Amino acid sequence: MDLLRKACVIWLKDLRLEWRTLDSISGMFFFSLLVLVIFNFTFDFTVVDFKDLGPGVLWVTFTFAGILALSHSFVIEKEGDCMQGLLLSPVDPGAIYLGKMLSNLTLILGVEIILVPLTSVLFNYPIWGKLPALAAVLGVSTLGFAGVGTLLGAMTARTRRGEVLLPLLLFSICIPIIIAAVQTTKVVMQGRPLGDAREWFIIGAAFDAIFVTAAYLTFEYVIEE
Amino acid sequence: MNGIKRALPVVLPMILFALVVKGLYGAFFEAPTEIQMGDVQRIFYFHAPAGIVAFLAFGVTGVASFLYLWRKSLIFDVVAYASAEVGLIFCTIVLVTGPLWARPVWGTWWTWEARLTTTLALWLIYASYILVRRYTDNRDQQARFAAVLGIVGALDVPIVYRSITWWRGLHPVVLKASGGGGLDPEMRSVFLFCIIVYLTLYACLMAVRIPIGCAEDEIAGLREILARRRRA
Amino acid sequence: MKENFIYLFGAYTFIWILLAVYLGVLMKKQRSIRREIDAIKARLGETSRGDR
Amino acid sequence: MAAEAAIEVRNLRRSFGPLPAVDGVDLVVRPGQFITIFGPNGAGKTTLLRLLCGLLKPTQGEIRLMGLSPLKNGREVKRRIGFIAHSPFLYGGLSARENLIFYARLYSLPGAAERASERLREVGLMTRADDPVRTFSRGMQQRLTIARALLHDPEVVFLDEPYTGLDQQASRMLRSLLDAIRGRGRTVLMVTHNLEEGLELSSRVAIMSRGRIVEDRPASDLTRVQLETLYAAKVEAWTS
Repeated sequence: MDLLRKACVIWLKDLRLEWRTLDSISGMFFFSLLVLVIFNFTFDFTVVDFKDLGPGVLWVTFTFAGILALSHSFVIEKEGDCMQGLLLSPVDPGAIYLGKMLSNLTLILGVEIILVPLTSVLFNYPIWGKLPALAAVLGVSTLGFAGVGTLLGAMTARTRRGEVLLPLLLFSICIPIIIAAVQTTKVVMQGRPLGDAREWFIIGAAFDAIFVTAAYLTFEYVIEE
Repeated sequence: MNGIKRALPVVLPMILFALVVKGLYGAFFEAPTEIQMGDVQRIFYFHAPAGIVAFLAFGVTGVASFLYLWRKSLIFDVVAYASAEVGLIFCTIVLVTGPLWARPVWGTWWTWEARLTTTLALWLIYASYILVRRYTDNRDQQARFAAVLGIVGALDVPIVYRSITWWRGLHPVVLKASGGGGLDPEMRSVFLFCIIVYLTLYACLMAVRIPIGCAEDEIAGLREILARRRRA
Repeated sequence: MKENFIYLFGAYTFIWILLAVYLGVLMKKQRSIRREIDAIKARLGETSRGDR
Repeated sequence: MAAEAAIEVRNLRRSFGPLPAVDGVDLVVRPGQFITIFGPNGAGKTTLLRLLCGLLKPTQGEIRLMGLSPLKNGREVKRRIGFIAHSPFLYGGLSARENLIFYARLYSLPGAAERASERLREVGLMTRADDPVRTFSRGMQQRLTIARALLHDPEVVFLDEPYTGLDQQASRMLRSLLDAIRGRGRTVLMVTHNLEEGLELSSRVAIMSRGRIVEDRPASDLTRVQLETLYAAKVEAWTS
């Protein structure tokens, strides 16, 4: 499929650009680390068990770090008007969306992969046994978040005060996926079998399917002149 | 057609006024007093219908946004904007009367129960919808962005409602005048009547708000022509 | 039971105040726009393209 | 194919709100011609250019590039047009070679690496091929922009104010590159304020004002002075 190949070209370009400067990943990492440290001060984990508060801590950190990736993803296109370059090349807007969405997804997942073991160390909560289940949860939730986020990132990159509008829009629209993410993470962290969170997986998967498709179809109207 | 157009601005408010009075009368006198909560439960009649009509208003925004992207004529954009704004007003009604009702009955101002929380979530979505409109300068771009948000928002409503309902458990048991589950028949008829009242109110507000949207576009055009005339 | 009436009364007055304020804002905006349209049209000297 | 007009425009209109940016343009450009459109700011030159390459949708009128419509068969048209603007469409973080390889892949051209090096050699950037574009001077960026625009051997090349921000040396380099393009028989449509450069390069000259083409002449008819007086007259007509 030519569309997927073009999407991968854009995806690899973003990763190479990121690899060259690492400015997005480093920013996200230090920001997340800071948030984790602050959480450490705000909650007394000797009294409260991390198993209950863990999901909240993780997902607040991931979503705010995700915002950094999503807004930066379209700043690099604005320098040198590169978005116009993409629009002038024989590429469907959908392919541009998929390419950018995959690169955002990769960045956010990358930070999550670094953050989860670090959280387990900082809050001395053993997580090694639960990694595969957690990976599934992270995958489904981050896909929905990055899917909608890429569309909104592209939109707010072209409005005034985009840095305020992006989080406002993204968190309002992503309430279902955030609830589903926290609930599934809680089930995983409490060691209960994944089956308990079946309904939340359904919501997460439904959110992903609906919004990645909707974003794919409406992306052209967001980047059009 | 012209006769109706001239009569409308007089007749519609009168109909609305009559409906509102009938609705208020129903809520305060016709409906029996709820056994557990007493008279304060009567807030329900003008609280819950606002939520329903708000959902409907956001649905209209979603449809109008889709039509704008398909047909590209600004009238759909004006309708989408008007419906989102009126929907937001109804959401505000729900979000203020809800706590006013919860306080005497459950002792707390805010309860994270499903319908109220969903309304809050929608309020956030459509408040940011209006902010995006205000922060985009180019009119075509504003219309396109708003249309995309209108569709995404409308798609989000059912999922938000489903996820919050599962997260929080169902709406509290609200009305039991004379035993038995569900709505007391007398209360039900007043409740349905109040929905009609709010629907008429929605129609009136839209009938006022849409021409303003059109006028704003017209004036923007005239200002540009004037500026160009002065620059030349 | 009496003090509950404050909440009931408060809820209803809030609804109508909010609607009245909203309607008032709309009416005021409508008038000011209408006035400005006519002013600009007069200045442009063109006959208005048929009243909407 | 060659008999067909490279660019054919019938009664093209595009307005932003009530204001017509392009107000009824008719234009036919034969393959191999180099036409330059002059005009004051706000005359609609850039809007016309954006309409031709499919970035903007017209409110009315017909566009045919090599017999194809940019709206209906957009991808096919974009494969055969090049666009050089004053913004480079290049990623500062990537090196010159990586930028060209990225675009070559986007246009799904065979042998991306060889093609990129070949283009870099043409514009004389081989020595800086692997340095990030951020470190390039404005002149070097413009040369790389031309390399990018010609990567896929477009049949029609659009230029939007390519001379802005270029010093003497860079302008001369740009002129020689544009000469090379003309030499290869490509069709070129340039939009600029720079009367001198425009006249020298083009085989045909047009003046646009208030969204319409008010003058369209072969360049050989005009000397530099005549063009200036004609331009002043046409622009004056607009401002009085």
